Order: sequence, then C-alpha cells, then structure tokens
Amino acid sequence: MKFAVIVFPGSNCDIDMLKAVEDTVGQPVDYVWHTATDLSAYDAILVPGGFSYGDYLRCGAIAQFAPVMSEIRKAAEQGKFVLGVCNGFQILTEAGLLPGALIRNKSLKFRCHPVDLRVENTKTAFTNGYEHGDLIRIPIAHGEGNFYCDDETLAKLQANEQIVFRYAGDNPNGSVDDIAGICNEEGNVVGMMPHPERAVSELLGSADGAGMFKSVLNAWRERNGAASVR
Amino acid sequence: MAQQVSAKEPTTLQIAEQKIYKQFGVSDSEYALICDFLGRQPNYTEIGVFSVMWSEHCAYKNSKPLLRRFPTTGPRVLMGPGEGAGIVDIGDKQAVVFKIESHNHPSAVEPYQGAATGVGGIIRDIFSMGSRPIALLNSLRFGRLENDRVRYLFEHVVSGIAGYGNCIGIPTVAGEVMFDEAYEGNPLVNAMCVGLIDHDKIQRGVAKGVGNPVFYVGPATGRDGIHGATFASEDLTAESEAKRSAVQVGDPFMEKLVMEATLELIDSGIVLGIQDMGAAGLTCSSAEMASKAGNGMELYLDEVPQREEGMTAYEMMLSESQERMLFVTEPQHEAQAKAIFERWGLHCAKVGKVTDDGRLRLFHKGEEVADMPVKALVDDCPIYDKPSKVPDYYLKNGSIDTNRYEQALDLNDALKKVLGSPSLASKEWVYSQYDYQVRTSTAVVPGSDAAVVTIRGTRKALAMTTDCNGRYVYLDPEVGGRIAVAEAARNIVCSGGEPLAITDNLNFGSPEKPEVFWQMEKSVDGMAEACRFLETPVIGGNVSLYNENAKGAIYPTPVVGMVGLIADIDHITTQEFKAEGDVIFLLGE
Amino acid sequence: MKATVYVTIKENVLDPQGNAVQGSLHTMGFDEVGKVRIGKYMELDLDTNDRAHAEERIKAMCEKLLANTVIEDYRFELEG
Amino acid sequence: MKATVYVTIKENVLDPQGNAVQGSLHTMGFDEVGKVRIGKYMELDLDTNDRAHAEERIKAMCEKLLANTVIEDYRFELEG
Ligand SMILES: Nc1ncnc2c1ncn2[C@@H]1O[C@H](COP(=O)(O)OP(=O)(O)O)[C@@H](O)[C@H]1O
Repeated sequence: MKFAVIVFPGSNCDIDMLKAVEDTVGQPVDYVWHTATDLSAYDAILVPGGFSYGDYLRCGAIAQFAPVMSEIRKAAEQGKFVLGVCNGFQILTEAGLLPGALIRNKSLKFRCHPVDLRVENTKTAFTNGYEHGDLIRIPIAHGEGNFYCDDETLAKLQANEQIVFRYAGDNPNGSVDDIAGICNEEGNVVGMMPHPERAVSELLGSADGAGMFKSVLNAWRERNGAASVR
Repeated sequence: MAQQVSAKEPTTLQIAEQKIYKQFGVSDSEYALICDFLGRQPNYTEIGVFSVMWSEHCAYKNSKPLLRRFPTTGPRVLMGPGEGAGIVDIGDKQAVVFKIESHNHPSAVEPYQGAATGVGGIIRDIFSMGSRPIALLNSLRFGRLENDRVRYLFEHVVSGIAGYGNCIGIPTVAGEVMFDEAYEGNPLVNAMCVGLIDHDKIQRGVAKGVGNPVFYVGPATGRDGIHGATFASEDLTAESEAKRSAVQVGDPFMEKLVMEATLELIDSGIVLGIQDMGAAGLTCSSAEMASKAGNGMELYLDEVPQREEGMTAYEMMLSESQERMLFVTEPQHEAQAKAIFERWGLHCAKVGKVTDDGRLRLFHKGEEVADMPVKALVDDCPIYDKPSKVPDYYLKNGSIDTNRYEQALDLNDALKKVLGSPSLASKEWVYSQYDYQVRTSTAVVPGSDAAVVTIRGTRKALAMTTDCNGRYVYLDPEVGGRIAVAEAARNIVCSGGEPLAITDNLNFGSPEKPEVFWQMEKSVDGMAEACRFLETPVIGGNVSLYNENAKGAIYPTPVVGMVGLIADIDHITTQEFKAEGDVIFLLGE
Repeated sequence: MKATVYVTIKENVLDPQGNAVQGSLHTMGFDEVGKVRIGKYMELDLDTNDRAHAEERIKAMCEKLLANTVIEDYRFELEG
Repeated sequence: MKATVYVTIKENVLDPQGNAVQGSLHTMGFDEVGKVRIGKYMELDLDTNDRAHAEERIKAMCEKLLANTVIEDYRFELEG
C-alpha cells in the first residue's frame, strides 16, 4: 500500500505524518508537492496540518486552488482513502470534499493539549480498527477548529453516521454537536481536528492514534484481498 | 561622495553643523572618529550606517568588556560567540545550535508584533547557520497583572509568540513568566531557539571569494523599523504621519518558506557564506559578512526588491523588514540557487559583489552614495568602560539583621499566598496557546522542569530551559547571577540531562547609571563563576540595555538559556510523583 | 478601478469574535453596545476600465476565494 | 443607531494577508488584480439616539479596543 503526504507551502505536520506512517504500518510513503498533477500511484492521501499559505484570509482557503487538489478530488471520487488532519481538515471543507466549515475557537485562543475522543463510527477506512464508543486520547493544536454546519447538514451527518469522532470531555472549541471529526457519505474521506500522527508512541504521550493508520491498511488489504493486520 | 537622492535629507554640511548625528545617538567624539576613518564628513546614508553599526545592539560598546569575562570555550564547543548562534558537539557528528535574543522595546510598543518578530529573528539566527530549528523557548517579565496595560501586554505578547511559532511549525516547549512592579512599562520578551546540525553543514556569515555575487532573498524591503530620525527629517503632514508606522510586522508564513529554501540551498553545498538580516538589516549583514572574510562589498541598491516607492539609500540600508537573508555563492551557481528559491515561490535578487578593497560601497541611481571602510564599521567602534558604583540599596540591605524579623506564624496562610501569586501559579494559560508538540519530538512538554526534545534516528535527547530570578539578582547581583546558572543546571539535571552550555540575555537598565553598571558587572561575574564551575561555557547571547520605566531601572535580569544532553531516552525523568508508596528523598541541605 | 469587498458572517452563524468584542466593550463601560458582528474589509486595485466585466470578475473572486459562502455573506462596490 | 467601523492597515505596514490573497488571485487567473489590502469591518448596534454622543463613544471604542492604532487606521459611519 502506498501513502502520499501532501505538502503545501506552510504545511508543518508533513514530516510528523510521514513518520507516523513509517512507524505504525511501515508502508511506502512519499511527500507529494502541492503542484503535483498525478496521484494515481497512491492508495491513501494524507493532507497534514500546518498553516498552508499562512492561513491567510481563512484557514485552508488558498490551498484549495493548488493543482494537487483536483487530483485529490479525483482520488476521493475513485474511492481512494483521504484523511485531512487539522489544517488538512480545513482544506477539505474549503474544497467542498467535506461539508461544513471550521471557524475560530469559541475561546478565540489557540489551544494545544490532549483531548479524549469518542469513536462514533467504526465503518470508515480510518476507524475500522476501533470499537464503537472507544475513548482515545489524541492531542489538538488549533485556533480555528470550531466545526460549524447548518441544522440541515447536521441532521444529515447524524442520519448518515458521518460523525466519526466527538469530544468526550470538555469541548475545546465550541463545535456543533461536539464534533471532532467527520467523513463523507461513502466513508473514504475523513477530516478531523485532533492529530492522530502525534499519538503514535507512548514516549510522546499516547499511542491511541496508531489505530487509524492500521485501520486504513486493513481497509486497503480487505479491498485488495490481502491478509489483514492486527 | 554623491549627495543624497532625496532632497528631504539633511546635507553633509547640515549633519555636521546642526549636529544631526546626535539624533542617531552618535556622540561628538564618535562623529569625529567617523570623519577620521572616512577622511571627510559622512553624508546622511553613511552616518545612518555608522550609527547602527556603532549602536549597543551591534557593537556592544558598553558591554563588551563584561562579556569578555565569560568562559566561552570547552572541549565540546564548536562555535562560540560571534556568529549568529553558538554550536556545541553532541556526538555522532551532530551538534546543537542555540541562542537567545530580546525584543523588549518593540514589545512594549506593539506587543503582538514585537514578540512575533522577536521569535522570527531568533529562528533566522539558527537556520542561517545551516541548522534545522527544533524548539523555541522564551522568558517573559511583566508588571503586576492588576494593571490593565500589563494584562494587554501579557495577553498579546503570548499570542504573538504563539502566532509566529505555531505557524512556522517549531514547537515552543518551555519558558518562564514572572510578574513584578519593576517591569511595569518595560516588559521583557526574550526568545530562544534551539537547532540541530550535522558538523559538515555548519555555515558562517562570510563574504568569501572576491568577485562573487551577493544575493538577497526574502520579501521586499519596506520602510519598517527605520530609525525615528528619518521621520523627523521629512516634511510630513499630520495626515501622512498618522498613516506611517515604525513597527515591523512579522510574516511567519514567509519565514517558513525562506527557512525551507535556505536549508535546501545550504544542503546543496553551493553557499559560501550566509547571514540573516536582523537588526539594521542590509547594513549589518553586508558589513559583517565582508569583515569576517577580510573583504569588501559593493551593493547595487536599485536591485534591492522594494515594497514602497521612492525609497532612499538610507531607508533601504536601515530598514528592518523581516524574513530577509543575504548570501554569497559562486557566479556559476546562480541559476541553481534561483531555481531552489523559485520552487518555494521566492524571489532571489543579485544585489552586490564581493570586492577586495575592504570597503562597503553603495550605489543607487547611477551614483555612488556611500563608501566606508568595513573594518571601521565592524571593529573600530569605541568601547567604553563605564563607571560603576555600589548602589545605596545594596549597602543598606547588607546591614539589615534578618534575625530581627519574626518567622511567619500562619504557615497555611503563607502557603496560600505563595501559591496564589501569578509568578508561581501554573502557566498552563500561557503554554496551552503554544503548539509544543509539532515535529512530534517533544518527550517532556511544558509543565515539568526542563523540556525534553528527542533526536530522531538516535536514542539521544536534548533538555532545555530558561531561568532567572531578577529579584535575587537585584538583592545580590553576584549571587543572583550564580543562582540563575545553577537553577538552569538543576532543571537540566532533574530531566536526566548533562548540562552542555548556556546562552544568556543580559536585560538591564541604563549603563550610564553607575549603579546599573555595577549590577551588570557583578551579575556577569557571578554567572561566569558558575559557568566555569559547572563547565557550561557561554556560547552566545544578547544584551538589552536601557530597560527603564518612570520609576527607574528594571530588576537586573540576566536570563540564562541552557541546553543539556540526555544520552539515552531511558534517562528522561519528569517532575511528578509516580506511584503510591514510592520513597521521597530530599537532596542538599 | 478599485473594488471594495465586505465579507460578513451569516446571521445564523455564531461569531465568537463579535461576541468577545461585545463582552469587552461592556466591561469597559460601553453599555450601549448591542450586537457586534465582525467581518472583513478588502480593497483591491483592478487594472481594468470595463465596469461590467469587473463586476463579473469580482463576483467570481468572491464566490471562489474571498468569501466562504457556507458561513459568510459578501457584497462589493466598484469605484473609479 | 448602527455604527459601521472600518479598520485598515496603515499604508507602509506590511500586509502579509493581502499579499497572500493577491498571489492566490493571480494563480487563479485574475491577473488584473493589483494591490490587495485586507482590513476589518464591524457592525455595532448602539442603544442611543444621540448622534454626537454616539460619535464620541465610537471614537473612544476604536482608539481603545477596535483598532490597534500603532499599525492600523480606522474610520466609522453612523446610521439611523
Ligand atoms: N513563557 C513560557 N513559555 C513556555 N513554557 C512556559 C512559559 N512559562 C512557563 N512555562 C513552563 O511552565 C512550567 C513551569 O514554569 P515555572 O513556573 O517557571 O517553573 P520552574 O521555573 O520551576 O520550571 C515549565 O515547564 C515551563 O517551561
């Protein structure tokens, strides 16, 4: 299985994401530049956190026009696995690959600390290794992670089981329905504010995020008929 | 020498007759010296360039004699003070690079941008050595939180530090904050950056190779941060004056691009010398690079990217626009260098040439507008030995019989007071705004003694901390100076590290006051003694003087930034009690 | 030609910044302040003299980049 | 009464946000766009009918909180 980590000008969790893939599933992984026009070689596309284009204007707003975005859109339509974390999530919503928008934290402050997440949907490619209702500890680090959508969209998200993670303790940013992560209707595109790539080793505080990388490898193996890993 | 381009600038004669140089902080005797070095009177651009090169900030003219008292060498020291940052060997052909710097005065005026650009500046010092920045620290002092302006400063300084560090993607892993009336109106904002480097990648800021081109990279130069004297010299209407600002605005996104491109450029092996444009921008970087190589430099100012129209030579040389670098390569590598910057969306302009005449010569609009000996600019600033005097408060305190005071009776009450003081309370409000985990190497996050950052691909880690208690230093500068170093060392040791070296930021009041100069002397002596004893040499630092408010000087605050090596990640220790039943020991008296 | 673009947060979307500013103004004693909404104000120089064309282009810029219509409304003015 | 406040970055102060948006608009093919400056736009409801008084108060709010006069300019309009 081959992973791509997309690098925009201003991405800064790209290295962390690549190392997390290496450390958790040991599969081939490349940095792919924002100007790339072909992602056909990759099975999973990871859009990392950071401050693409300085987060100027709105987080993720400018990145949606990078050449690689139309390739990501294509990959998503083909059912490939796409994960956006933090700024990556913001980019996916700005690009319309996921519904809603991420606005300023209610506190107006950047917040960096571990949070407890409840796994609400284990059917996505990135969460099949968890049990429904699992509590996992994963750090957040964002100033604009307050997920917003209108009531109609929220009802749809709930009805289709598109809410993947909810904050289990205090909601750190004021998001609608305590949402921390969502997926598209098909479940192959996931976006989340917390950073699973920062939670892949006990030395750094938690290894609860490793399951997401293992899940997607499983999903790929199931799809391709190879034996699954646990 | 050609007269100024702008008719608004004072003429050479006016500068001499009206003693305009005094507005730049150049004394009569310094002016006379400059005339000697030039063999004539300086024009406006030249006096501007001299004034910044001969400022305390660049020349350390009041503090150099003191800095010589620090031990600066050791078996592990690869580079001591003098370059952008010091470098210490950590084995396996790897080294750690670090330095601390202050941005006190800009932060007092515009706390968010002042703090942000302070962080940006220290990061440039680290990556211009060829080193990958891996962590940021800071040391902050404010007045009492009851004061509204202090709260404003505190809140915005913290968000400025967060704004810059978070965006560029370097974790802010440790620091300290204290509140005391002594800092009212004059907050201290010291930022430290730590980087990693392989021995064979170490760069210096030297303009090597006569005839080689000099390149400018980064955003266009604007009129930011230019000496107030410019404003005074122009016919400004009230309206145009209101529209201007001397404050520099940071652009961490731009710096991220400049950093990545610069590291890639250095990695490619074609850089002969590189330096960031910090204080006094183009002036300081060009003069210092030429001086270190024993060469001269010509700059063609029309080639300098400009953000505003009609900028004069003076304005371009003195601008402190942020996120800019100057580097030298061989002519045949020009295309390769440009291609690297282009990939990062950056423009790189050829703005000059290395010469053999030992002079800094500036050309603008077809004329030579300045011609100065590099050595005079960099090395020949007069050094002053300031008078020093034991302050009365110190003599008075020394005669107090402390046994006369009763012991606090209600210990519960005393404990509550101590715990409730903002200086001792948890700093979570501060550090939860910092992304302290990006780069996924922070093994000990803020909240323990020293922060610990692991080194990928090895079992090693680095412990780092900033410390100083200005009140102790005020009460007894020598002992206080020793305590600052010792406290830092204890924090490192408690985290499992062996102290390697320190960087320091000497924050003091006006050196013109003999009592302040005495504090400087004594605390430097105390720090130097502790450094010798602990074998932690001083590999770099920064001096910030004239920190005063209406009531006088701040507490003398020589902040110590220390880095230690943890040989194996299994040695990392944290502060908290681990399990019920564990035995507790008290070390020392 | 100069374009001025105003981007405001939609009525039904929470505006944390506006709320915070309102709160601060009250603490500072400006009790007469009711609702506060904070948006963006942009000035763009346009190298064109064709008003109708400029209008169309600015609209496209707003829809695509300058505003996020999930949470924001926009309007613009052209001048010169 | 309603107040509209416009906060802009002073002329010679760097506007990284404006620069980034300008660059992005060019990449998107909006080549006619010259300089872009981005500021803030605020709407405040005021519970008062005294225009002169409101003017004075709004000015104070701008100076103290709404604008950072070290790097920003402001202007406002009153209505209603
Ligand atoms: N300005 C700051 N930036 C980052 N971390 C900070 C800052 N101030 C304090 N901290 C962190 O908070 C913790 C406690 O700090 P402090 O109160 O100074 O205690 P100590 O000096 O005993 O370490 C430390 O881990 C320190 O790194």
